[in-house]
Amino acid sequence: MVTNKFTLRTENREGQTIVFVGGEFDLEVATQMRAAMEPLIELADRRLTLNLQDLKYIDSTGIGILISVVKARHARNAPFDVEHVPTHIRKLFDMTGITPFLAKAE
Amino acid sequence: MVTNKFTLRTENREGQTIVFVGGEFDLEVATQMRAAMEPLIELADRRLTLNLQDLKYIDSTGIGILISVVKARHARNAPFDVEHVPTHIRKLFDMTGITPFLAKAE
Amino acid sequence: MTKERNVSLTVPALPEYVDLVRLALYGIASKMKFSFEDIEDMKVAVSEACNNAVLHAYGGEDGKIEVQFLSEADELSITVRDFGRSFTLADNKESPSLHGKSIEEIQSGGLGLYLMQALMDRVEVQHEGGTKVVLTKKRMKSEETA
Amino acid sequence: MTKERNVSLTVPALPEYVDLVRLALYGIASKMKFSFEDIEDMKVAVSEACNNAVLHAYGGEDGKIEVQFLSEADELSITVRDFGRSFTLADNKESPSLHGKSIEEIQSGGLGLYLMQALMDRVEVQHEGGTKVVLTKKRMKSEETA
Ligand SMILES: Nc1ncnc2c1ncn2[C@@H]1O[C@H](COP(=O)(O)OP(=O)(O)O)[C@@H](O)[C@H]1O
Ligand SMILES: Nc1ncnc2c1ncn2[C@@H]1O[C@H](COP(=O)(O)OP(=O)(O)O)[C@@H](O)[C@H]1O
Repeated sequence: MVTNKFTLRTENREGQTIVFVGGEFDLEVATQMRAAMEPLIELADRRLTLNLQDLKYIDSTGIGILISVVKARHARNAPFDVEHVPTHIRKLFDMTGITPFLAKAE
Repeated sequence: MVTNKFTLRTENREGQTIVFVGGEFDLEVATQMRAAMEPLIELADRRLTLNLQDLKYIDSTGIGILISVVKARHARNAPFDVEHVPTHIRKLFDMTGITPFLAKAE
Repeated sequence: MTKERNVSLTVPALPEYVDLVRLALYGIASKMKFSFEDIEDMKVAVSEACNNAVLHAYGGEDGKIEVQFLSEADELSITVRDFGRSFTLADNKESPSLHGKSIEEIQSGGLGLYLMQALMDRVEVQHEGGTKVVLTKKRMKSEETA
Repeated sequence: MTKERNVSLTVPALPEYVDLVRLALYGIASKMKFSFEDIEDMKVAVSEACNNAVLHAYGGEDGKIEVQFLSEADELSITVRDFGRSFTLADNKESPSLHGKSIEEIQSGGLGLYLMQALMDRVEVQHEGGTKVVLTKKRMKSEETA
């Protein structure tokens, strides 16, 4: 039996911060996630990217946090995108309509 | 999330039948397991071996079935042993006292 | 006579208990041989209902969530109940989804009921000494042998 | 004021539902940061109690099993109840374990309560309109940071 514990890891690259979000991104970890994103949102001169390759679960709590990040980065005229979205997570993004706001120029 | 579905696979070698038992060996699968073992118990001229390397869970239901096999093979003067017992399963075998009846001449 | 296939689970209305509801749902839906995709859909819908009970029902006071899983031949019904304050949804509320909105218009929040409706085959909300959400998903014929 | 941390799960008394009880136990015990080994021990003990309710309580009739998980600071108590016929254990019954017995003497069956006792810190059996088994496991100090 394996549950999908939430994991969060940040990697700094040349001009870009990548946040790897894995496991279950739910109400239980919302506070932790908001706290981790807050300082990164302020770094307007760096590209901010969420890598979701290990994300197993998200619901409206997590999507709500993504929307806040989208808006905060937009207000700072700072780049934000999301990469490696698993298929069943992509479906939820499409359903809610958040997808175009997360687009990565590929 | 991953549960440990019961799996059962039989392999025939020169003079030996090996039954691979994996996942959760519990009350739910007792009937299936008894049915699978019944014909093999009768083959008294072949060594009968249970390979438990993929066994994740056993309780007194499973141990009870092992005891029946031990006794049935003994009554037929036929060899029976168990191999590759995971540590936490071995602990239950030791606790109940079944271990010496499952010994493999190694 | 058909045997009763009702499972019920009661947890504290706290964020860290919602994953127990998902675990139980996973166990029951796998047993019924729902597809991976349907199970993921149901997980989200049921969590949305539980999240609402955690966030809105009890106003910070202790409370509990009661979840009933009713397995029928070709569908699973999940009832999520709380015993907190009730609510009425504004009829004239604009759609909570983000479709066709600009980045200035979009807002976080309000997506819960929208997602439940999008992910399940049937959603009923009742108010009787709290909130009762009944979520139903049909199992495709093809899933039976999956 | 401490929040209530009581989880309860009711399932049909059928073999295929016992794994749901293990799933819930796994979720709760992991949350409490019990070690892998302790969780495996508890899984077996709780399943033994449930198996008994499935096999012995209802004599083939429909029935249910009610499991309550009570998490306290340093221990987990699991109560397994059925509402079937009760029983008395013969006092003079020989030990069900196989230790020191010959292959002719050993018998399958009767190991359930023995294992519960061996695997848990405390086992209480009560008879009140059925059977109620309370299984308690203490969490080691060292497990808190594990
Ligand atoms: N169980 C509940 N108890 C009380 N109020 C609720 C409950 N569920 C929903 N509501 C109310 O309905 C509103 C809409 O819910 P929902 O669509 O899930 O979005 P969100 O929870 O993000 O606001 C909530 O903001 C809340 O006011
Ligand atoms: N929940 C129960 N309801 C009725 N009888 C029970 C229950 N639990 C145990 N018993 C009785 O106690 C006996 C001993 O139980 P146990 O030690 O678990 O071994 P086993 O179940 O293998 O016989 C059972 O055989 C049964 O007669």
